[in-house]
Amino acid sequence: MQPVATTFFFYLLSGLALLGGVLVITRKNAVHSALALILTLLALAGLYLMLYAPFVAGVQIILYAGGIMVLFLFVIMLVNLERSQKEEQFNKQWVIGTVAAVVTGILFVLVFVKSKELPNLVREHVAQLPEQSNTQQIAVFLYGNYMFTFEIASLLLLVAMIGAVVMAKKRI
Amino acid sequence: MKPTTYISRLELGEKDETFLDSNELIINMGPQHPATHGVLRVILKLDGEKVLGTECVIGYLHRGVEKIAENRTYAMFNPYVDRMDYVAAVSNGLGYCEAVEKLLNVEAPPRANYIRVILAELNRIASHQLWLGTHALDIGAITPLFYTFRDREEILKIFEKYCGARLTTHAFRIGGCQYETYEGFEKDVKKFLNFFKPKIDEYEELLTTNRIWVERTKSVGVISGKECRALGVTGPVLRASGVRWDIRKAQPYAAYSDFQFEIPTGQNGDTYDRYLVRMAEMRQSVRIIEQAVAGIPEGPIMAKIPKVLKPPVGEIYHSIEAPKGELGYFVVSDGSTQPYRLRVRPPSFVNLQALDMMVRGQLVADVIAVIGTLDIVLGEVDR
Amino acid sequence: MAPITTFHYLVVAAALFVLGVIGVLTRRNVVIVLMSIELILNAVNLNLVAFSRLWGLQGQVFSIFVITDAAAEAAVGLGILIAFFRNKETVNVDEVDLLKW
Amino acid sequence: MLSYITDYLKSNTTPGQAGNLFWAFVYILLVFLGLSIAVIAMNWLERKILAHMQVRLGPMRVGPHGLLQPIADALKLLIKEDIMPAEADKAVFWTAPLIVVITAFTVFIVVPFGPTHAVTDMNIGVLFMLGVSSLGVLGIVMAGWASNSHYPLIGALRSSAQMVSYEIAMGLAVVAAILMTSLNGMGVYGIGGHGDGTGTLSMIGIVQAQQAQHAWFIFKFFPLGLIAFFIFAVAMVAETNRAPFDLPEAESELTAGFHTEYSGFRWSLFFLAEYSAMIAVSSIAVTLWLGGWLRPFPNLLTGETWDLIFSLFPAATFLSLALLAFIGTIRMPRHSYFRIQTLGLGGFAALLGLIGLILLIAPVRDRIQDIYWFSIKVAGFMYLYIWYRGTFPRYRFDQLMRMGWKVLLPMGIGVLILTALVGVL
Repeated sequence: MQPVATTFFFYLLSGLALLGGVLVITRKNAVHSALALILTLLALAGLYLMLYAPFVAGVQIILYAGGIMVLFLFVIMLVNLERSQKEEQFNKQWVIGTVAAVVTGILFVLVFVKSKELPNLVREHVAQLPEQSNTQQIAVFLYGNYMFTFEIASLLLLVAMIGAVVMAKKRI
Repeated sequence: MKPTTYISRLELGEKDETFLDSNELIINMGPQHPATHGVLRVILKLDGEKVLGTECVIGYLHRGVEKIAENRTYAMFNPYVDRMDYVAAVSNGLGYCEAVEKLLNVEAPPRANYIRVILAELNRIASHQLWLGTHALDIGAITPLFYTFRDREEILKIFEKYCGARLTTHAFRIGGCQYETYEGFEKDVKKFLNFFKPKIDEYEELLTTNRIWVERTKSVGVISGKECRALGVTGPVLRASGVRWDIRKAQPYAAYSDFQFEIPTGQNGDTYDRYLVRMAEMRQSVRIIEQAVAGIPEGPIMAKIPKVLKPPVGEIYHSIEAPKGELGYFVVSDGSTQPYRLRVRPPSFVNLQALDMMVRGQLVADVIAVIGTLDIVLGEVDR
Repeated sequence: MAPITTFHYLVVAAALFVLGVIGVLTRRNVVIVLMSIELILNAVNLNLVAFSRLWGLQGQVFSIFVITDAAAEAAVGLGILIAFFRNKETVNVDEVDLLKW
Repeated sequence: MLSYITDYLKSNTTPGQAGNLFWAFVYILLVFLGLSIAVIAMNWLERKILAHMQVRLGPMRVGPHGLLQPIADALKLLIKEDIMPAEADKAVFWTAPLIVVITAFTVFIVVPFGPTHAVTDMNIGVLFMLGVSSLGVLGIVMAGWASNSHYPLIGALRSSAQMVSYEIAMGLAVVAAILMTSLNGMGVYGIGGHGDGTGTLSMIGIVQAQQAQHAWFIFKFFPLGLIAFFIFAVAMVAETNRAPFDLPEAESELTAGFHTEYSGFRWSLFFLAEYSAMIAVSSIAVTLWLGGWLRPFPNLLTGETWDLIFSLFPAATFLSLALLAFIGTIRMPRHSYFRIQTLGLGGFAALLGLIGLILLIAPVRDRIQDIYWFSIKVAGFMYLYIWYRGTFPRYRFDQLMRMGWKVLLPMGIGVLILTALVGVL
């Protein structure tokens, strides 16, 4: 299946993603920030679909938007943030921080532009990506080449789970 | 004048430092709420879903029944008592009539007493049916409500045929009954009993072994017999806690001494036991009515009492076993045609006091179950 | 309009990354700082997936690991946040200046 | 242009796969329309069936046997005053119902009503459905939070905790079913034609695997398929917040849960979303375990005659419904009060009969058959939903969590491991 109107959807989705990103870091209310982040995540899922990565897009939706963000919203509702809304939102070094971040971004773009691979990036040298069996291929990678990494990741999740329970529980 | 807002003592209380403060919610359940059976307002202090404390705010249905009594003659006040526990109006009337009869030192004739027993027990069944339907509805089973209302209709039809009213019946008069039983009364009652006996099994089939029902009611709202006695809780709530106390047996009134019946009791004092006790009580009521219909004597239905009631100076306390518990009337007479003071001991009001003890530390959903199982009627709580 | 190439995706990813870094460096609210970290991780993911378009599926596989990591990070971070809030009644990062309290 | 439209009819893929935008839009519109009608019909049926379970009649006044009641309700909801609490978070309050409704409808993109009757066939079909339907919880949380009131907030917290917990058990059951697409009990069996032993996540692929393996997955590796189906069937009721898991909107506890503060049109969006979510999860269950669009015994009872007999079912259903409506018309009281009602019911009978007759035409018959079998299976689930509501009391929150985490989750893991073992051995 060939994606249609690629240019339009790319600009739409990346615009939404960036808009969401800006809202995340500027909103006073944490719930609004979280909702903006969800917008970004969904837009990114759309971009993944356009990049022939349907499985990653699905995981993005089900895990990020459906799981992690619900956790965020849950915690925001649990801790009462009304007081923090009235306080100063940005710390004292916000000018330096912003400048440093922007400089990093410019550096990145410069690296892309100056690199010898740029013609490659622009010319769209496309690898043979099996679109119809994307999930199957990823599965083969996950349970083949990256078996050990996969196990480590599951261990990491276990550790994180125990850690979260230990820290969030009132009394153990 | 500035309207004053009610501040609950729960809001004034010290904050518990061990909890996240945001976890503590004060929520108002009622006075407009689907599960508070009228206009009860319960202020709940919650930690997440757990109940830390409750406070009942009552009085939204207060009509000053006791004060009204002081300005009415004894006979005129009789219909007012029906408006207290409006789902068990017959029992209310029975208690009042007997109290005044005691004060006057007259006794209702045996036939009147039998009619009284039949109607009062029918009313007990009706009241329990209403309780079952609404209780199940609160816990989330919506179907039993319609079944019980279908069957309760038959009782109300008998009431209507007997005295012309379905709910606030005003069935009895001081000194006996005003109406002789209508043609075919016994037949109607017998027909109802035969119709109703399998229906109890139907209700039980829906609920008694239903796993969700059992899980929702077992060890919910536990109260021990000792605590019941300390609070003055009576009726099925007390009996479910294992205390064998039923005024029909302990101090028989009307014609109850003539009948064979048992007092169903529970052991655990939880919501499930209260459910079982009330179901058993319905069966016992059927038994009593059967005996009463079979042995109803002939004779007058009204004792000889003066046209104008002027009880001698004195005071009397008389209580009966209403469907919800001990319903008592304390009447003080100064020798005039009107009571000097009349005080009602409403079972719902007293039983409601147990709510806080029963739900503390349990979940919000249990508050609903416990309010249902206490079987309160706000008309009686507020009077 | 010019056709969309991998370069475009990289620029979007860089912009998202910068937004995330700004959020981490300037905001005081821990929740929003955590969300900014999620932004950064997402920017990385976009990069990985965009490159996987050029050089094969490994990028997508790696991005799945990044998502797993983000889940673990969010769980632990929010756990710390709740513990912190319970003790200090605040969610501001610049008030976390003691190792023990 | 015309060839662009007509060419698709000869292809045998879904419009999404064929890349045909026109037909994709047509299919989306059809699905949307069909779903709206299904929700309206479901509204009427639920009230009628529940009423008859509860010894009453249900709606009888608006139209013959209350047939027009849902339309009257919809009109009422549309013209009601739209109330927004003063302290509510306006933007979030406004978007929450939209999110709920959009997610509930979006999942139908991949639902296969037939081998070609789907908007598109995605490589990640099931994952997409689960993912998008899990986004609905965001709308619920937003609604509860934005109302700025205690009951909705508790309802939203309950709902999100419940949906997140049951999603895990649900996911495990789904994985067990997906595992079956690659296993045939006698070693590894590749469905995608890759020969590498992989299964498929695509909704159409799953149904085709059931056809190829000559068994609905509910009967596969008996009783493993059945247990997985059972887990899903329980979890899906919890996922859609229906009785006996309707705690987030437990009327007797939280008045109406997360949509307490909503009224009018916005409320009706929640209502719409609830019912279409019910249909969505039922379609997942049908696709994964009950053979999707496959007619009964597709491999056993083959041949021209059986094909003909099974393809006559849709017409027969509609004709018998028409007959029922016709009998109802005849039995209507002969009184001038009832004249319009009688006419209306007669007209309805005629409409049903007409649909039945259209379904008798051979080309239509063959195309509709798949959709019919799919819908009948989904309708069975819808009846179960109503039945549950009429029979069960409501669970308490801790019992709900215990059920999700301590019963369904271990069962799901067990089924998954056993399926893998049985499949490989």
